[in-house]
Amino acid sequence: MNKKANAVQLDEVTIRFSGDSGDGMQLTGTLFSNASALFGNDLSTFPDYPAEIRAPQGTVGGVSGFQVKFGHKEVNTPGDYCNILVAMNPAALKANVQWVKNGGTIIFDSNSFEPKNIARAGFKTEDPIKELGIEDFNIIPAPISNLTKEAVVGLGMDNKSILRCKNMFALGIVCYVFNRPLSFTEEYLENKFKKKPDVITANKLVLNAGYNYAETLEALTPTYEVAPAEIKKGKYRNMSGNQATAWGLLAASEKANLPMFIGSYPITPATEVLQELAKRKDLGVKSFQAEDEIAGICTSIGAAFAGNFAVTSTSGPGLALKSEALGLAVMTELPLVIVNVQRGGPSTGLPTKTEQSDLNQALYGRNGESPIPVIAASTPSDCFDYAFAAGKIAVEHMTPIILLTDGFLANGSEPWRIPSMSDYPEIKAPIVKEGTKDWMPYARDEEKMARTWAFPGTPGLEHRIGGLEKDKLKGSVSHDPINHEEMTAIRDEKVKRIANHIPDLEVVGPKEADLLVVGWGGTKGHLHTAVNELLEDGKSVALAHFNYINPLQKNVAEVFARYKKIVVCEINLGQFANYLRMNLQQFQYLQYNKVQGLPFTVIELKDHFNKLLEE
Amino acid sequence: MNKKANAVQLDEVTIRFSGDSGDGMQLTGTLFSNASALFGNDLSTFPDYPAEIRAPQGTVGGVSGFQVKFGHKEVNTPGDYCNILVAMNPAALKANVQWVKNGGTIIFDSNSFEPKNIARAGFKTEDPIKELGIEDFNIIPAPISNLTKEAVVGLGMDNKSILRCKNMFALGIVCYVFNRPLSFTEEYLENKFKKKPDVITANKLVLNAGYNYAETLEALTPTYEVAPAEIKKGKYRNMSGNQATAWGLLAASEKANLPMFIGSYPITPATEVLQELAKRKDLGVKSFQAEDEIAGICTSIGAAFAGNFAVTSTSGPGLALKSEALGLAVMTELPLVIVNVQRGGPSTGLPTKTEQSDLNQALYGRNGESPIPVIAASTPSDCFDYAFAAGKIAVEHMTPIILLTDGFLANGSEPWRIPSMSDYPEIKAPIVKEGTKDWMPYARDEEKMARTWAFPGTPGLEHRIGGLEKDKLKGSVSHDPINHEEMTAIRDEKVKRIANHIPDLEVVGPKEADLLVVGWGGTKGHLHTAVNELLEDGKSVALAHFNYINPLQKNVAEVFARYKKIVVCEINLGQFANYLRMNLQQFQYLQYNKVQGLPFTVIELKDHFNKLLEE
Amino acid sequence: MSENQTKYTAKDFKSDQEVRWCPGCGDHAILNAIQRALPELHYDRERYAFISGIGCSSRFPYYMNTYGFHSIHGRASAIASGTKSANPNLSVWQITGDGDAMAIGGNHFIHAIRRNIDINIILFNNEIYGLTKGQYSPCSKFGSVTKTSPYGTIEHPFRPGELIIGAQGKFFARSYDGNIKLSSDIFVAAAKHDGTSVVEVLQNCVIYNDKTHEEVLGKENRDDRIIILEHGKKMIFGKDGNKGLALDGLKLKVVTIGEEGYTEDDILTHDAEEMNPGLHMMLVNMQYPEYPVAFGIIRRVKAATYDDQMVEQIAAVQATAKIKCVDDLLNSGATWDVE
Amino acid sequence: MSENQTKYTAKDFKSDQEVRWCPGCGDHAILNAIQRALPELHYDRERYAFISGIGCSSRFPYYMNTYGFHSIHGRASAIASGTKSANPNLSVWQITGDGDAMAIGGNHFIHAIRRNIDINIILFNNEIYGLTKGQYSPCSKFGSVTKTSPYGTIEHPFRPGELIIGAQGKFFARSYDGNIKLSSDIFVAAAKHDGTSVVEVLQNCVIYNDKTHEEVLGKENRDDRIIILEHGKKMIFGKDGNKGLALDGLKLKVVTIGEEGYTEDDILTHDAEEMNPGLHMMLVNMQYPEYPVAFGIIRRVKAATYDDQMVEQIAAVQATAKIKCVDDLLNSGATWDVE
Ligand SMILES: Cc1ncc(C[n+]2csc(CCOP(=O)(O)OP(=O)(O)O)c2C)c(N)n1
Ligand SMILES: Cc1ncc(C[n+]2csc(CCOP(=O)(O)OP(=O)(O)O)c2C)c(N)n1
Ligand code: SF4
Ligand code: SF4
Ligand SMILES: [Mg+2]
Ligand SMILES: [Mg+2]
Repeated sequence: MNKKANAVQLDEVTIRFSGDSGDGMQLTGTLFSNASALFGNDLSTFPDYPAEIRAPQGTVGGVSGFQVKFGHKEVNTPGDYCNILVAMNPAALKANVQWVKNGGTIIFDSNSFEPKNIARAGFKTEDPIKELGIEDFNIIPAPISNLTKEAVVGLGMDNKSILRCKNMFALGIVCYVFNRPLSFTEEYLENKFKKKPDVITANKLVLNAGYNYAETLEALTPTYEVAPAEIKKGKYRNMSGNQATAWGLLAASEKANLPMFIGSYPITPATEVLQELAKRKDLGVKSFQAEDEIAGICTSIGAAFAGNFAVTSTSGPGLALKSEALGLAVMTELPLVIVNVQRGGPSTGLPTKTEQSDLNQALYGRNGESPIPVIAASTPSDCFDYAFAAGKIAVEHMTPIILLTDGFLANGSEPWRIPSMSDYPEIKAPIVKEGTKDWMPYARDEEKMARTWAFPGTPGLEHRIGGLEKDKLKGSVSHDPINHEEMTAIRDEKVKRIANHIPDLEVVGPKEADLLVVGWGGTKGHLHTAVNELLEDGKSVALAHFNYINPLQKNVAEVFARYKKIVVCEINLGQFANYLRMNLQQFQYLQYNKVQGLPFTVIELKDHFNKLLEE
Repeated sequence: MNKKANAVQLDEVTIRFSGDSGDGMQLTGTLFSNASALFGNDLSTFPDYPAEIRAPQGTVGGVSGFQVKFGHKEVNTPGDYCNILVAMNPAALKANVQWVKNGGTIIFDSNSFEPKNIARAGFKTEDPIKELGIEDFNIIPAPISNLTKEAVVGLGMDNKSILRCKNMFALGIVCYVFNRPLSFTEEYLENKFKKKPDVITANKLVLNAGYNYAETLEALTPTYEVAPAEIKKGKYRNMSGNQATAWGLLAASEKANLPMFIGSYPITPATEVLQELAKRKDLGVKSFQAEDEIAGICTSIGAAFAGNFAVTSTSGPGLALKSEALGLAVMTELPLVIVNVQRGGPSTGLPTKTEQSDLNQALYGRNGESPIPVIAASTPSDCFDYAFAAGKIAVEHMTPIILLTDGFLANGSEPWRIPSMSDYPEIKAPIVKEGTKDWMPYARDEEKMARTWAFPGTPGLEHRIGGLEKDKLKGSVSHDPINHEEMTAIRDEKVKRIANHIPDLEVVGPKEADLLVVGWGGTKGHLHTAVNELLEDGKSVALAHFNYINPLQKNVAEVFARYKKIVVCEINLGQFANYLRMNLQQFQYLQYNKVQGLPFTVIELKDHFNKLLEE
Repeated sequence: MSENQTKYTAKDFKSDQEVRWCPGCGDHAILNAIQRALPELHYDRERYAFISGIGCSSRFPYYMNTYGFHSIHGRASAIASGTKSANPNLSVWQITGDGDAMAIGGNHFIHAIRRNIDINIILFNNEIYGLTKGQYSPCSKFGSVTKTSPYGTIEHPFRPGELIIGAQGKFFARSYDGNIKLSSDIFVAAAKHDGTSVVEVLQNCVIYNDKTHEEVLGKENRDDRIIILEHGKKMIFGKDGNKGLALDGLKLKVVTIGEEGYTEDDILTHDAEEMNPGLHMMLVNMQYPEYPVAFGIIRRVKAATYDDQMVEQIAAVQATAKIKCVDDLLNSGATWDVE
Repeated sequence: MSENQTKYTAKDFKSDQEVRWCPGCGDHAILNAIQRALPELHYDRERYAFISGIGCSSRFPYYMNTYGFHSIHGRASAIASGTKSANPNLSVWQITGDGDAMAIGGNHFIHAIRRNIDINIILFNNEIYGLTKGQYSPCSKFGSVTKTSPYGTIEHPFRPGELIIGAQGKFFARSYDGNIKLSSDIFVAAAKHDGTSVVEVLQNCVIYNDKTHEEVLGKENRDDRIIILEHGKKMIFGKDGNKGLALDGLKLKVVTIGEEGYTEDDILTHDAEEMNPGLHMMLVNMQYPEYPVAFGIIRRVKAATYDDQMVEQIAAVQATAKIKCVDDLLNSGATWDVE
């Protein structure tokens, strides 16, 4: 691949691929991202699926998008607005034009811009560009469909199969523009369609046709170059949030030396966690697709009782259904990881959109005084680490724990430096050994207050557990008033003590400043980017991003005290802010909230923080 | 009945009847209470059932108790400790001795105090009185079993039937001591056993035998008299919390002019709400015993959709199961009353004991931003008024609403002055009329922000609702980001606006004071009594008791500001205190909590408040 | 229910919402079949309530110009039961998928059937979770490779008809998406039946489980692999109309008329109204290749319905009740006066 | 499962907890029957796990000196499924009531049965909710007057055996509390059967539903009103051992041997192992007075179990898998090096 002389150097670029659900945009985006990663860029991606049901072809409701931002510096978000939009039809243009930077580049399949499709997309005139008022953008019509057909003339393919290759043409164009070698994509095609050599040939032809077309096209010159990022040496792979969650749990199961059991029921956007684990029979995973979410958690509780590393995964409505059984896990003090991938609520809400509104439910959604630790992942790849951490806490502290991620993390992806499992700590399950004398099911260690775990099958440790209040030592049923009060306090204290086993809260930016931005979970990329940019502008601002929610880290009050203003930013109406109010009542909390089923944009964050700094 | 000359006048007395589950102590207590009410005393009662399963006869686990406090002043609690304990066997003595006032009177069936029973009750020696160290109490052994047998000699009854009358002997004794006429009880027996004249005869004989026995017994003289209370004129009846709740809902249904539907599943201590309503076919109630709690609420949602006044009732674990469907009610904005009778948690917990620990769940136990109004009843009889209020809010504001009561209220009872339904306000359901032009399902009135209600069956109003986010006017599915943000705000604001339609918070005691006692729900009787007694002692204290929780009443901040210290008292770990912290962060809240499955005692409250006043 | 003049066409039941199923999805045909059936029923349009759970199929109510409720996953049977009890005058239809009805919704489903509440349940069986993009359902064939069973399922599938009869089902019929006429006739019969009627419609999900019913329903062989049962008619099927079902001891046997000495007299006559479920159970369980798969109304027996009895019981109590309003209630039983 | 020497007596399975059922409750006898059955089974005691939901019956695990889990209402089937999958080496028993299994727990119950996971479900059927003090259950007889049905129920009850077979049940047996020998024999057979076995035990609740089974089980008439089926034996019953079940077309008929020309040859022989559920369905549905009520093992057929297949599938995949540990996994597929 010849390096072009006139390539313009850029720090970072955001591209959005969009087309009909059937147009293969997710694949196009993924392949381009992988090629960029291989090239050495840092990047972050986010797919934007249509809402649950496939709408008829060519309508706005059926548009599927994939956004990737790549750069030669650290990239923490998939980008607010894109520099380049690829639109395979009028509906894709219509649905996505709002996400193009002013004056950005729009490449579209001009063959698909014919009256029928234009009307289907809901345009009122025959000239979408004019109707949208984007004539002064860098508009690049490309006859993608026709050139795709031409590229494969003579292969004897039917029309439908040919049009399925269109996405490779688009990919070819973009690869040219950003100077990406085609070799990676060609390899992928060869692997994927091993058994269908015709398909390989056709796709390769189209890919190269796109590349060559771009080369000959004046409007696209100059080409751009985003130099490789200075990222840490090592072996990398792409990781999405759900995959990272599943694998992090596997890592915990391995380090705990316990077989893994997952009882779960499919639900958007959490399903892939189950799917990833169902694939892992090679690692001995027992995946149990239950009849509903209640059975999902209950089979897991049964498995935890039997001595497995037990997991259940779901999203908001499913977590609601698990409420009652969560209480049983609290009472029986069995280790259990509950993964909740948040989506837009209430009720069915916006199932394919992201939100952070299940925090209250995770903290309080159970009858009685029923404390459960809650932690949250904050980037697609750190889902691995927090899933691991959740597993470690569950097993070592003998408790159910809720891990919160969200739709944005779950479906987003980024390059991830592959760690070695030897870098991760052991997980020590408090298993009772055969022959232990005078063992009592509810006796506990002084430090963590965790009870011990006796596996059915172990001679001499026969015992009974259950959902009724327990005697504080024997674990038998107790209706004694004082015992109940003590057990209530013990369950509470046990969760609080986890604070002794987690790292301190760290701050990005100066130790003291005018404004402390506070966030938790999946907003980290955006908050981080916004704060970094403000810091570059010389503003007095810092970021405290939370992964540990219940219990809070021990140094939080000390950190908060060092800043003049605190603003808590969340994709909900202020659930974490309220949680802070009741835990650290001494501070004043400003709020910045957004509930649109979308992540923050860096732009709106910076605007808001600047305003706060000026006030 | 001759008034005895040497009767001692008392302000108030607490009696506890206790015996084996089969000994009929609940009936004995109820009959004595009714006789006292008829006599004109104010009173309050509370049964203390054994935990779920009947234990073997004669064991402590199987003891059933019934406490009643009656007085010639206002009586707000069933009393902390009793003046008189009636114990039908050694186990009853053992289980209840802790509740007898120092030096109080203990009447027991001396025939049952024989070695086998004493051992069964878990005494280590053969002398329970000595073993318990209560020799200096007023101990009155009465040969109840033998005298019962003698009383019915010649009636040809078998032993088992005879011993079933024992409780009437005990009742006879107590009626003598407190100068209660037997006529009321005799009437009751005549009605109850209409078809079994033998049973009537036997019971009456034993009742009178007990009365006469007491008369001849030296230890019991002098007898006591608790003069009638000065209570408001009118017609009275006894009301338990669950019955009052059920009837209050009926009242709301009548005032709303809507047929009543209850979908529910039995669960302690809420079952009687369903049972009471199942009886009311005369009032047209459709009671649907569902297969589980989820079906309980879902049938109710279906009924609300169809235009009925819909109700579902449950306790903590059941509320947990209803979480997901609650969100559907929020999203569809259908009126629905959810009654939650709290019990000890977490999980199955202490099912027969009282607690206030479902507040968090009621407020937050759902996915997404899912606001639901929450109100709480505070005495057995005001369950009627708050059930009515819940129904009014649900229907007029088109919202699900949670009414919290608890085991203490549910099973407790007190005399209630029967109101006339004409004293209650109309409930105006925002029903759309046939022929309404351009009706839109999610258009709403400006003031309350309630949408309107179109009943299936009405021509021209065909429409579709559901759990996906709704267009803010048409109610059709909308994935629009801004619409979602607006709807989230609307649902939130709609609940907040209820504050414009509820009465202000009132305070018992001075307008300004050193200490404001804050409570909510079922603790009112105890808090009220404690504060009143402190006021009588000249202490600077007041009580603000909450029935309206979400939203808070509008004058709360103004009230709180007038007191130097605020202490929030709850039967949980501080859920309401935390709720106040996040809503009214400007005040400092002390907490007083108890989690023993038991109500507060007035004594411990007064002690604690005195300490706070001295600090 | 009272009946009116026919006055509708299928079009009157189409809502203004864009139909959002995949092109080629079997759901389209089932929608057509219902919209064709309703005008046969003479109810006023406003008396219909379509209630669904969650799933591709459950989007159905949006496309009907009637009252509708797209509820939550698995709960449609309970919601529909509430709606029908609250207003027995409505014609209540539950639309549900194999996952919605038989996975998460299994309990409400069998209890609605047991209670025999007068709702019509249309079960779209594509043997897959469509909406969540292709996980196996409790009806997926043993060994199915899906996103959650990459090595094949290890679960025995439910046969809906069998479970329904086991739950005391009084009306069970089977149709398939491709046969709009059959479906629509069955829907009419289901609506006319008093009590819970369940219609299983074999439906093709072109995206995640394409051709799962093909072996039986493929045009080529369909006639020899299915039998459409009609009450009172002989159980005859086959391209040439010469195959039939006969009894062999306690089992069913496929015979060819004119072969091995079998005549038409040996062929069983379908009695959908037989209370004893034994034969109906065998019919719903017939599986290819041993048997043809049975379609049509397999079971339709009369029994008291929940909603009728609820109405009757209330009426009976009210006829002699002393308590007529809440004031009466409050003043009933043991009361006393304080003066 | 591997087997050991017999080494236990019933006493070894008694825990130190005081048994807290009402005097006279049928649960006591069932507890005895299980404690008598286990020593026949040769498993080490620590391999037993008794898992229950909530109800009077569900207190059971406390009284067993084995591993036990008294869980939450209705969820025992799911918890037991998880326990068995997690450790297939355990002997897992679910104890449940008619409400626990068939009301709130109905869905998990039918799905456990469908999956044929190797657990033994003992269903205590007293046709009432005992623990909550007497509301009707899904098994209460039509018209039952209970605390929530003061005017009689209007619901058709489930017949557990019918629902179980409808859910693909492979093992179903019926016993009654009074017959400790029969119960205990059946429990042994249930434990030995691979796959879900359900044993319905008719149980008397002396307090809230006394004598609900009396019409059939009352000592006076019992012999003429019940039939105890044994695999391979003639279906004969009655005080005088001269009544039997014969076939009448597709239905069962009670006949007297020696009357109306019936001889012993006409009497059916019980085949519990017949895969086709038709006859088993008729047997479980027999109701007095038309028929005697069937007891014993009515159905016991072999089929692949969920837990075995889970183990096998994992073993098969692992035999050829390239990924042996998490490090392998992390480094599998598309990766690249940054230098
Ligand atoms: C409580 C809950 N759990 C899970 C889901 C996710 N979910 C939606 S539809 C569905 C299954 C759909 O399958 P089916 O009922 O067969 O309908 P189909 O899409 O095949 O028509 C699932 C698992 C949900 N919406 N809610
Ligand atoms: C979630 C939940 N709902 C309701 C209850 C109340 N409850 C406990 S046991 C029971 C029914 C018991 O009936 P059954 O299962 O037949 O057992 P039995 O007591 O008759 O042995 C009910 C409704 C509960 N404990 N938890
Ligand atoms: S995914 Fe399948 S079931 Fe769903 S609309 Fe598409 S074809 Fe139909
Ligand atoms: S209430 Fe009934 S089922 Fe429960 S222990 Fe007593 S007799 Fe047995
Ligand atoms: Mg499906
Ligand atoms: Mg029962």
